[in-house]
Amino acid sequence: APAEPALILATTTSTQDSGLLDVLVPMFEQETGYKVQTIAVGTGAALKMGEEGNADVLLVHAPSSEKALMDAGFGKDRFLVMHNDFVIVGPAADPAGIKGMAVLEAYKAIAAAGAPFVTRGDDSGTHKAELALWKKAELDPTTFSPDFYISTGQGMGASLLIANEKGAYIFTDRATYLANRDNLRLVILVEGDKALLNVYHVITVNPEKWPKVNYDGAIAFARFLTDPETQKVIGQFGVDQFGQPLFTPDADKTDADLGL
Amino acid sequence: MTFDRELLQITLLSLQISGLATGISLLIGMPLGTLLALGKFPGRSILLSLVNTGMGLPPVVVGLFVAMMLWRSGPLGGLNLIYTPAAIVIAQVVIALPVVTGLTAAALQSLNPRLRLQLLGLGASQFQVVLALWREARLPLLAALMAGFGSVISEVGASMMVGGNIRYQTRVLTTAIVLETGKGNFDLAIGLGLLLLTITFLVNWALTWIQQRGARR
Amino acid sequence: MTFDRELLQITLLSLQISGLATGISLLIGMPLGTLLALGKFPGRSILLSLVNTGMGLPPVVVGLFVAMMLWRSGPLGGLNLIYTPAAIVIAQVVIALPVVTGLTAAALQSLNPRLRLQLLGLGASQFQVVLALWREARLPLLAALMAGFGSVISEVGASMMVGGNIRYQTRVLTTAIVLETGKGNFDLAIGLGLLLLTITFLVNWALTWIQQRGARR
Amino acid sequence: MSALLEVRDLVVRGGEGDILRINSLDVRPGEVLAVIGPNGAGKSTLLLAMACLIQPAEGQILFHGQRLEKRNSLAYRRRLGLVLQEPLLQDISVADNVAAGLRFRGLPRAEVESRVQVWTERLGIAHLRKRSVRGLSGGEAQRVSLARAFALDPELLLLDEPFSALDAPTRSRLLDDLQSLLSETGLTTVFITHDLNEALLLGDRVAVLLEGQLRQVGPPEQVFAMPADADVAAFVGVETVIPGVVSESRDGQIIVEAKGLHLEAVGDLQPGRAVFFCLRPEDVTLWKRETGQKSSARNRLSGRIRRLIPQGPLVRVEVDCGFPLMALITHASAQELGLDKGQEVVAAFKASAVHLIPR
Amino acid sequence: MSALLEVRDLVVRGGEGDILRINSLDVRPGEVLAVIGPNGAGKSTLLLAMACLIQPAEGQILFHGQRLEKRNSLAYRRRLGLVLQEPLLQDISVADNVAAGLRFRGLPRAEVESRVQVWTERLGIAHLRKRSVRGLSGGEAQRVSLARAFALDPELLLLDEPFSALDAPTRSRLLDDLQSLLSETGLTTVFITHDLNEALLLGDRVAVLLEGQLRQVGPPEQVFAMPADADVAAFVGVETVIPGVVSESRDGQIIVEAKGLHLEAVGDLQPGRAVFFCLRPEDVTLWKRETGQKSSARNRLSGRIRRLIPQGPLVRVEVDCGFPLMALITHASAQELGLDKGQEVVAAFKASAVHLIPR
Ligand SMILES: Nc1ncnc2c1ncn2[C@@H]1O[C@H](COP(=O)(O)OP(=O)(O)OP(=O)(O)O)[C@@H](O)[C@H]1O
Ligand SMILES: Nc1ncnc2c1ncn2[C@@H]1O[C@H](COP(=O)(O)OP(=O)(O)OP(=O)(O)O)[C@@H](O)[C@H]1O
Ligand SMILES: [Mg+2]
Ligand SMILES: [Mg+2]
Repeated sequence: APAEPALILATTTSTQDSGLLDVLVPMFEQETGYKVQTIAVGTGAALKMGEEGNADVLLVHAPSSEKALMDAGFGKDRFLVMHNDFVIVGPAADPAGIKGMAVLEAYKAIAAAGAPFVTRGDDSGTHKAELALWKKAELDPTTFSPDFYISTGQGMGASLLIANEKGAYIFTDRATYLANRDNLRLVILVEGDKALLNVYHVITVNPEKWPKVNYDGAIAFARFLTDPETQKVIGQFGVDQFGQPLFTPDADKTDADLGL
Repeated sequence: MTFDRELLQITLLSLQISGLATGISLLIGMPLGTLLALGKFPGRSILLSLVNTGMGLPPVVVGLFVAMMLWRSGPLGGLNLIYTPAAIVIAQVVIALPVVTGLTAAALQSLNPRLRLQLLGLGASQFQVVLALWREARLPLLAALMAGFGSVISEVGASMMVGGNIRYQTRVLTTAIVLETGKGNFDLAIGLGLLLLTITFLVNWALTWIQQRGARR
Repeated sequence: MTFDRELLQITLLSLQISGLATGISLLIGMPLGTLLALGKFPGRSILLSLVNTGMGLPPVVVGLFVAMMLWRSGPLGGLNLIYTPAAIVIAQVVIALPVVTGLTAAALQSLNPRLRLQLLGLGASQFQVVLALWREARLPLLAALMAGFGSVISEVGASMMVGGNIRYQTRVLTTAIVLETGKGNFDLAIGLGLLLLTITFLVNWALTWIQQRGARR
Repeated sequence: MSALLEVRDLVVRGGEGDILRINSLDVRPGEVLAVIGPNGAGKSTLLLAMACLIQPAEGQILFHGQRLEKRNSLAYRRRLGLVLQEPLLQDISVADNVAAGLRFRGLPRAEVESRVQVWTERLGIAHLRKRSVRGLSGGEAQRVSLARAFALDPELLLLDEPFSALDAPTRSRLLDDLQSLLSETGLTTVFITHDLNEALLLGDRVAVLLEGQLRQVGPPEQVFAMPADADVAAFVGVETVIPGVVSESRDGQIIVEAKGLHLEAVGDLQPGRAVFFCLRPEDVTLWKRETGQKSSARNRLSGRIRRLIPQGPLVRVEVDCGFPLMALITHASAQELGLDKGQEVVAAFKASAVHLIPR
Repeated sequence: MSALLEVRDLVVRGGEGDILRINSLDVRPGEVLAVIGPNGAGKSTLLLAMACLIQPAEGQILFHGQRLEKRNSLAYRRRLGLVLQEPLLQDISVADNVAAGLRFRGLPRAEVESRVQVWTERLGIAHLRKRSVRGLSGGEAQRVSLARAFALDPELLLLDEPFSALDAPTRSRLLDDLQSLLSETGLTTVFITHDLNEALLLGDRVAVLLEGQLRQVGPPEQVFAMPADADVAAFVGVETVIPGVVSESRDGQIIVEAKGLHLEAVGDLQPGRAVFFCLRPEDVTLWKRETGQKSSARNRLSGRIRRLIPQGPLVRVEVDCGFPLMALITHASAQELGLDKGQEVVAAFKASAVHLIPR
C-alpha cells in the first residue's frame, strides 16, 4: 500500500449522480491501495478546492476555467478523460418549435418566442457551456426577463425538475437527463451538434504550490482513468441501465479532436 | 437589479417567508401543544412522541415530501404552488410546527398544575385559562418561538426543494449561500451567512430582551 | 457490501455521529445554559441573545465555516479531520450546542428561584444545587435533549460539507437522501427519510416515555 | 330544596385508596360552614370537589338543586369566590392578580379598577398594587389571594385556611371584618381551618373531617362539647379522654369506673356500658392540697403536677392523678397558688362538665 | 464572643427602598430567639440573611465570631437546619426529600436511612415515605420540610413559620416535642412566627421586627408586658392603647388624664409628660353594675358592652368607657355574669397592670 493512502478527489455532482464513480473508485482502490475520498460539489467549488490545495485531484468539465487554473500554475497535469454531450430538452409540445434545429438556431427561436427557459445559473460546467452558446448566438441572457429566463442556482437534477414543472426548455447533459428521465415529461429536442460536447478532464493539483497534497496518489488516479482498461469500462457504463453508454472514452484523443 | 438591491430583495423575502412560517406554526402549534400538555385523552403520549420526533424532521425529507405533493403530478398539483414562496412557507410550517408544539407542551407541563385549578376557580373559561397559562409560561414560550424561527430561517433543504431557489422569486438567504458555496465563492457565502446571523441575532435580541424583562430573578 | 449491509452501516454511523454530537452538546451546553440562567455577570443578556441566535445557525454556514477551518488550507488543517466522521461531529456540536444551551437556560429560569435558596440552605454545594435543579427541570431538559438530537440527526448541510458524503466513511442517512434525490431516486429517498424518522421516533418515544413518567399531572 | 350546595355520595380516589368518601353534606344559604380536621384528612380535596374542579370517582354536587356538570360548571364557577390553601398568584402585578377574576367576567374597566382599589385597601396591600408578585412576603401573597376572591362579590365563598400566613392583628381584624361582612351580606361560606378558635368564631356549623370521612356536623358548641366519637374528641381538644365502664346509673346521675377511680357524670347510660370519659381542660379547677375550702364540684382528685405549659395569658397544667389530667388556668391563678412542678394539688370538676362517649 | 450568631449593621435593599436595616442582633448559644412582626416586616428576609442566602447591601453576619463569606459559607450552611416559609420540596419522593440534606453531606447510606425513618415517624409522615410529593396536602408538605431540616442534626435551626399549616393537635404535640428536644440538646434556634402564643411558649427571647427594623428584643414577659413603643404595643396585643398626659406623680404613684378620665398607674414619670396608656385585656376584670363588692383594683370604669367575641374557652369583651376597653374573661364567668351586648358593666384593673409608654 502507498505511504499516504488518503486521496481527495473533488468532482462535480453530475459525475457522482451518474453513478460512474461508484464503479471506478472501488476498482482504483483495489488496484492501488489508495483510499479515495470523493467530494461531489459544484464545478466552481471543485476548482476552488484545487486552487487552495484542499483536494489532490479534480475531475471536472469546464474547459475554459480549467485552462485558467492551469495557467495560474495550480494544476500540474491535465488529461482528457471522456466526454458525453449536452442536449436541449423541453416539453413535447415544443412551443418554440425547435425540434431538430441546430443549437444556435434553437436558442434564437426560444428567445424569439419568449418561451420559458431554465438555466442552472450556478457557474457549473454545464452553465458555462450554456452561456458560451448564448454568446455564440449573439444573445445576452442578462437582459432577458426573469419570468422567461429562470435561474435556479441548483444542480442539474433539481433544475430538470423545475423545467419539467414549468414546462420550460433546458440545456442539460445527457447523462443526468437519462438518469432522471422517469421523473420527467421533457423530451430531447436538440442533440448531436458538434458544439454540444461535454468534456471531462482530470487535473492533478500542483505540489509545488501546495506541498501537503498527495501528488503520488493524484497522478496514480489520473493514470488509472486514462488507462485503456478503465477507458473500456467507461465506454460500457450505462449500457445495462439505459441501453446506451453515458460517456465516450477520450484518453487517446486531444482537445483539438473535440473542437476545444 | 443591482447586486445590493438583489441582496435586499433576498433578505426581505427570507424574513417574510420565515416570519410567516413561524407565525403560522405558532398559531397552530401553541394550541396543539397546550392540548397535549393539559388534555387527557388516549394516545396523548404517542402523540407527544410523534411531535418530538417531528423536531427531528430532516428538511430534505420534508422538502421532498411537500414537493411530491405539490408537483403537477402530485395530488395538490392543481394549486400551482410549487416553486412559489407559498410552497416554502408550507414546508417550513411542517418543520417548525413540531418544534413549537413540543416546546409549548414542555413549557406548560412545567407550570404548577394547581394554578390551572385556581384560575378556573376564579371563573376563567377554558380559553381564558389557556391565555393566562401562556402568559405565565411566557419565558419558555419565547424560547419555543426562537427555536421555531431559528429552525426555519436557517433551513435550506426544503426551501431548495420546493422553492427551487429561483432568482428573484424564491431565492432566500440560505439557498443563496448554498449557491455561492457551490460556485466556490466561499467568502461571499460566509458573508451571506453572517448577514443571516445578524438578522437572526437582531430578532432574537429583541425577543430575549422581552424574555429577560420577564425573567424571575 | 450488500445493499442491506450498507444501509445498516449508514444508519449506525448516523446514530453514532448524532448521538455523540448530542452527548457532547449536553456536556457543554447544560453547564453553560445553567450558568446563563443562574449566574449574575455583566453581558449575560447579550450572551443569551447570542445563544438564542445560535439556535438559528444555518447548517450550511456552519458546515462551510468548519470546513474552512479543517481544510488543509485552514488553520486546523494539520489535524487531518476534514472528511472524517469526527469533522461531522464537530460541526453538529456547533449546531446543537446553542439549542441545548438556550433551552437549558429557559428550563432553569422557569423554576421557582427560592428552591435554589432552599437547596443551599440544606447544605448543598453549588454543584449539588445544579444537579438537584436539573433533576427538578428534567421535563423541559428532556425536551431540550430531543430538540438537540432532532437538530443534528436531521441536518444535512454541514454533514455534506465537512463529511463529504463519502461512501462507507462519512455517508449518513441525510446525505444519502440528498444523493438519492439528486439521482432522481425519489422513492428510495423517501424510504430513507422514513427510516430516519422511524429511528428518531424510537429514540424520542423512549425519551418521551421517561419524560411523561415524570410529568406533573 | 333549602340547601345551597349539596354533596351526595361523593367519592374521590387518588393513589392507592379513597381520599374522600362523603355520603351527604349540605351547605345552607347564608351559613358559614367551618370544616376542620387533621392534616391530610381531605379538607382541601373536599373544597376542590365543591368548586367543581376535580372529577369525583362517584357522586355528585348540586347547586341550588341543580346537578353540577361540565355544561354548567363555568356559570357556577363565576358565582364562586375561591381561595386555595397555597396562594397561587399569576406572575403579573398585584393589581392585575386582584383584577383577574373580574376581567374573566368581562366587567367594565372602571368597575374593575374601583373594586381592586377597595379590596387592596381593605386587605392592607394598596401600597403593593403596582408591584410584581415576586418577592411578596408570605402574608402579603395570602392577602392578594384573599382580595382576588373577595373582589368578585361571590354568592358562595370557598376558603381553604385563608388566614394561616397572616400576622395576629391582621388576622383578628380580618376575622372581625369577615364576620361583619358575612352577617351583612348573608354570603354563604365554606371555611377550612386548622384553628379551632377560628372555627368557633366564624362557623355557624362545624364539620369534622377525619381520614376522608365526615364524622360530625353540627353547631360549634355541640361539636366542641359533645364530640360524636373518641377521634373527634381527641381532635377538637377534649384533652382528657379515658376509657372506663359505667358502674351505676340513677336519675341521670352516672358513676364511671375508670383507672380504679369512681367518677361522677351526667347521662342515662346503662351500667356495664363501656365509655370514653372526656373532659375539657378549662373545666378543671385546681386547689392547693391544704385548702379545706368547699366547692360545688362533685369530682375531686388528688395528684401531682407533672408539667406547666404557658399558653398566652393561660397556663396548661398536667396533673398525674393515676392518669394524666389537663387543666387550663390563668397565669394569675398559677401565681396566686404558687404552682410548681412536682407539687401536690387537688383537681376538681363538675359532673356536668364530663362528656361520656359510648365506645 | 459569647454570641453564636451576630448580625451587624445589616442592610438589605429591594425594589425601591430598604427591606431590612438592623444595627445589631445576637443569637446566643442554646437559646430560642423568637422573631415576631407583622406581614412584610422583613422576618423571612432576616432569616435568609442569617442563612447566608442573600447578599446584603451592607453589613455582615458572624458565626462563632467568624465573618461569613463566600469562602466559608458552605461549611456554615452544613451546620444549619433551614425551614423556609413555603415548603419548597423537590419533585421526588418524600423519603428522598427528607434524605436530601443528608445526602448533600455525603452521609453513609445506612445512616441516611435510619435518620429518615426516625424523623418521618416523628413527624407522622412515615406512611407517605414512598409517595411523590405531588398531591401532598399543605400540612403534609410542611411536615416533610420540617423532617428534612431536623434530620440534619444541625447546630443552628432557622425556622420560618414552621407550624403554620399544621392541625392543632399536631402543632401542639410538635411544639411540646420541639421544646423538649431543644432543652435536651441545647440546640440554638431562630424561630419566626406570627402566633404570639408560640413565641411565648418557645422563645427564650423575643425580637420584634416592624417595617424592617428591630424595635425590641428581650425576654417574652418583658416584650409582652412592657412594649418599647406604641407600635410594638399594638402588635403584641396590648389592645387598649390610649394617649394621655401625666397629671400627678408621687412616690411611684401616677395619675394619668386620658379621655377626660383620671386613671392610676405605677411609675416615675414627671407631670405634664405625654404617654400612651396601655392595658392588656386579660388584666381587666368585669363586674355587674349592681354588685357592691369591694376589690383591690384601683381603677374602676363604668361602661356598656359593645361586642362579645368568643375565642376558644375565652370571651373577648369590648366595653365602651368613653374609649374602647378590651377585657378577656372565661366563658363560665360570662355566663355567670349573664353578660350581653348593650349591658352596663364595671371594668376594673389594678394600677400595677397599667403600662405607660412615653410618647
Ligand atoms: N394524587 C394523589 N395521590 C395520592 N394521594 C393523594 C393525592 N392527592 C391527594 N392525596 C392525599 O389525600 C389526602 C387529602 O389531601 P388534602 O389536601 O385534601 O388534605 P387536607 O385535609 O387539606 O390537609 P391539610 O390540612 O394538610 O391541608 C392527603 O393525605 C394527600 O396526601
Ligand atoms: N425583590 C423585592 N422587591 C421589592 N420588595 C421586596 C422584594 N423582596 C421582598 N420585598 C419586600 O420586603 C418585605 C419583607 O418581606 P419578608 O418576606 O421578609 O416579610 P415577612 O416579615 O417574612 O412577612 P410575612 O409574615 O408575610 O411572611 C415585604 O414587604 C416584601 O414585599
Ligand atoms: Mg389542605
Ligand atoms: Mg415571611
